Amino acid sequence: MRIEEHPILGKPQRGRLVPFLFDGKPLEGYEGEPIAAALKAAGVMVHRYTAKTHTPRGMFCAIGRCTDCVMVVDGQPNVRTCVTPLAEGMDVKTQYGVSAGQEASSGKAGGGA
Amino acid sequence: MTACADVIIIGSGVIGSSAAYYLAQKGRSVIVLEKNEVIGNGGSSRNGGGVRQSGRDKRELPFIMHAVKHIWPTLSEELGMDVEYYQKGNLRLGKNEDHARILTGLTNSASACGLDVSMISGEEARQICPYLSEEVTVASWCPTDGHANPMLTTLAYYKRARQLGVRFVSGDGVIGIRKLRGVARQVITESGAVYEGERIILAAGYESRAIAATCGIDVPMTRALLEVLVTEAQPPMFYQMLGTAMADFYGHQSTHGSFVFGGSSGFEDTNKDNGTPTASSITASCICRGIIKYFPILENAKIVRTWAGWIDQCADHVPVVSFVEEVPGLILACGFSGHGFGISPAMGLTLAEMAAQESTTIGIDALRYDRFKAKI
Amino acid sequence: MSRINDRSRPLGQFVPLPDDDRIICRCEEITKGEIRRAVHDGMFTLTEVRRYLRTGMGLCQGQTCARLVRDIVARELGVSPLELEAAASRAPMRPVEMKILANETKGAD
Amino acid sequence: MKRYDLIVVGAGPAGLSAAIEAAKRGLSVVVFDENAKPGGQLFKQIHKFFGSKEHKAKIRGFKIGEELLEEASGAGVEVVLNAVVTGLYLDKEVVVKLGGEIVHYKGDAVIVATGASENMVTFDGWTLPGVIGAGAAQTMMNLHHIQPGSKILMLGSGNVGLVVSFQLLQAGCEVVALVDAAPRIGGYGVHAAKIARCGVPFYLSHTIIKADGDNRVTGVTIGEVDQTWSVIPGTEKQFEVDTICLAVGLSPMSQLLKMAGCAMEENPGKGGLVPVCGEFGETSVPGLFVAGDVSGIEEASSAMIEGRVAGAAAARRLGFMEETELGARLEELETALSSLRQGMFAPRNKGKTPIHTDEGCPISSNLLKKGYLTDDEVPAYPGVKSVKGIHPVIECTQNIPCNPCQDACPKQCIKIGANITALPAVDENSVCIGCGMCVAACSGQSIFLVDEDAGEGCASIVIPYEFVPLPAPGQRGIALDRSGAELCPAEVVSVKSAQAFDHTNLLTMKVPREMGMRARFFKLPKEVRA
Repeated sequence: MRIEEHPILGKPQRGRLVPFLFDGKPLEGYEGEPIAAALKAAGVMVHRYTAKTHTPRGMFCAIGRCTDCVMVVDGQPNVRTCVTPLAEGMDVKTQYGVSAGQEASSGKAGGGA
Repeated sequence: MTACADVIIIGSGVIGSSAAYYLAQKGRSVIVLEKNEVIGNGGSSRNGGGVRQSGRDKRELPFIMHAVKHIWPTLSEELGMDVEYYQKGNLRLGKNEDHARILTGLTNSASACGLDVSMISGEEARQICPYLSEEVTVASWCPTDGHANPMLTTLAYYKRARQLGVRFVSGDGVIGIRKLRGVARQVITESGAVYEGERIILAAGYESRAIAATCGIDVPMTRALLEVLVTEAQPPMFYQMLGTAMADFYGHQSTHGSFVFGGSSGFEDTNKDNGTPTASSITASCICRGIIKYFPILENAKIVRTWAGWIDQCADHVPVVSFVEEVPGLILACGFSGHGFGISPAMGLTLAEMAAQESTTIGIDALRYDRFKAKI
Repeated sequence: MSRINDRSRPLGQFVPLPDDDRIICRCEEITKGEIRRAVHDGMFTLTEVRRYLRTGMGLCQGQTCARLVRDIVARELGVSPLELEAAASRAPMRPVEMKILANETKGAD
Repeated sequence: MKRYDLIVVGAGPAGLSAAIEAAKRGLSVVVFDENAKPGGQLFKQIHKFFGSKEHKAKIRGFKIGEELLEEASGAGVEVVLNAVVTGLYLDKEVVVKLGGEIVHYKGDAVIVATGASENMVTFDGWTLPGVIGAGAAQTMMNLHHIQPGSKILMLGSGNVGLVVSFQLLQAGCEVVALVDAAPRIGGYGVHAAKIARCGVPFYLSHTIIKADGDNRVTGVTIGEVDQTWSVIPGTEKQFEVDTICLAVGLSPMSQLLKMAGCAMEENPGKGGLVPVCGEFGETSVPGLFVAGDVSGIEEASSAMIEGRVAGAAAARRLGFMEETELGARLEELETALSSLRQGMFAPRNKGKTPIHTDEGCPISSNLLKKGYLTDDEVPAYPGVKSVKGIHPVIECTQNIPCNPCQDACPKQCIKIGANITALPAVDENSVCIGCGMCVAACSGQSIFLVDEDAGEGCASIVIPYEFVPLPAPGQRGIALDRSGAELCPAEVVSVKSAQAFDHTNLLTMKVPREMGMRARFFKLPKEVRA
């Protein structure tokens, strides 16, 4: 949930409210805030499913270190959403393994010859 | 205190570890001494992982061809660990007439030795690997070449040898080899420990030169700093081993999905370090520029790590694998010049045969230590 | 700062633990059991464990798990975690796109 | 190649301070920071700092950040943001990713002030979305104005865990429990006390057994641990939460220094792998300095002084400062630094648990286990005196480096003395005028103005109040005791919000007389809050 009034920081100054897509669904967020913040405000917790165990991951460190929050943004996989500013019309997708789309996550390279 | 074994191996790289494994298989007792704290921390962990026959000096060809035919295909099974070997061919790429000339020369000499390698057009190369840029106009193609994971291969040999009873001691550098009654028998380390064996295999990369000097032998070699970089995992794209006519870079996509590329900046012979091999600030950028010209699709792939390592570069860029008649008991295995990984299984096998006083499967005469002559 | 390390010294039997299937390296999804097993397979240094299993080789480059892995390896070896040298730090400190790495400026003001 | 006299990596408290100190001596200085905003952790720290005036005590972290930035720009420091230092190479070459470019720089001196990264612990389910670092919680709520969760369990009772728990409450989240495997609270007692009185229960000697949930955290199970850190069967407790926040310590982020070839050491006292440093933070690589958490985990206050020291030393090294000038400056800084490094939380006392303060007062074991003083323990401290009329009651019971209360009182009622870790004492002979400056000045929110006999059988209590909505005079609610338990009805008498108080509102409440020394927090009834 967004904090509308804070006892110390007062009312937050925010950018413009802009539309973006999350897995094809239209959502809104403030321009310039991290993608992860906009998703969090919209109640989205799962950013990706891992390659090996296909388990869900979300935001963990929020400062671009742990890389758990990576998603496919405008077609690019492994974008750290906690440090990437939201822009109008961004296409944000849940990442499966190293790419968007569930089918790709099982397509890991086969074992050695 | 003296520790004894049939064979003392100096160096735990892929050469030393594979020799240890093949000796243990023959029932010989082996001690491997490693100066570094980490097993295989020299060139074995700093290379592009090529298992390639094409583009090699013809003196090395019998070794690589033997390894590709008889060892690599079943190595994972044999060692009980996936070494990520792929035999999907090697594309050596060119963009102009000069490149075509270089590639044709290498291809002709390899064909003469019986290798299945041919020159193909840019179009044909793109059929094999659709991600190549239009700039590629020519390539050499060897379908039986491939690549493997050098770190895992080294550790697989180490692990299996250790299971078979080979004793590895890391963190204690060898400072000298000592002759007893005219025969090289003892190996002395920094800590003062003495190891004694019937045979001593010296496979310590560039450090071999200083160690060989303690019994009056020299191998003319220098060292060069090569660098490797690795990308984040990518969806599976292609599994050929890649290189270029100018050797701007070489590499492949790994099982993990990341691309591993080796290369240099042109200053590899003169780079300095701070005591440990240090990546230079310009090399990774240089390698990336090279790669993007050939594989524009990779331009958005993120580099997650770069690292550097010294390779032992022999005067004629071909290894020395040799008995030393003047120093009975000593076997040299150094100067691999950055070509050691692909041939390591065959080299390990050969060294084991040499140390076991068997006749070698592959002839070793061309790799003698005393082949170097003045130019006039 | 090399330390002499006899790789044949006995570590005792590998004893399975109830939390062996817990993920330790989040990026590469490596479990505690795999790390412990690697030590018994002869991987006595953090660098070897890293090359053997890919711990700390993922996108975050070990920024999250380095300490956790070190503690597990130390316990398995029966040494203090302080005795284990951290794996090397490598550039780039954060992942960088190839096209950016390729685009250098030198001396331009 | 572009060259500066000094390149600083990291625009946090240490880096900015180093840059300012050097730039003031005439060095050309650039600071690179990977973040979009400068200030490092300062802009996430909304609490008032400890220390004394020279350490910027009683100023909130983010304000200190603003002050530093202003000072830096005045001194001519160039601060470059979104600048990722990708490597530190030979000859002090700093390679920076700037936008879509890689740029090479060299510095005659380089100061690395990259700060720290968070440690982690593992438990079943620790990779589930909803398990986050305490730093993530701070970033989300204080920078991005988003609640990290609605019901949160905090793991870790160090200052980070305590401070972030309070911030979560300020952000309107519910903190259902504060858990630590250690048997005692690791951070300042005053930080613990201010969340305990809000009703957050402490579970010391407890650990997280597992996080529940399939796709995200829906609950957490904790259990008590014995001396071998194993869970005692039957002690499991379950909480419904949507977020688990981890605050289990920090490690120096020293990778750049290791890469640069600095001699490194594992130093548990400093929190992990740190460069071996000579005087003034110089590493084994000549001209390469460190300051702040990267050289050893401490508070931001000491990081700022370390930064100044390194900046001055770099200036001297490059000939911008005479030896004598340096000596005088360093002496000043060393004094400031050593005054912070006193008391029971001093780096050298790490891991020790004293049973008495320097003054000989007993350390409350209840405070260390549950986060609050018992009613019986309170009178044992020099800040608590029974005086007629309104007077300060200072529930500051540990030797921590802090003295703003002494300066705040216009009537000199509060005495600490030259040693800033001494416990504040109330001088019975000075007359309190009830101005409340001390209440607002206390960074630990541990000062209350109490009039035990305010007439009509009531006591009046002035408490620091940093929450919204602000209660209005006349509103009736419930007084909570130090443990956060509901004590008695209370009525708001007044709420003062002067600029000098800097967002610490002074809420005066009226409670039955016998509750004057027990009531320490005010809560509006549920229906009003909703």
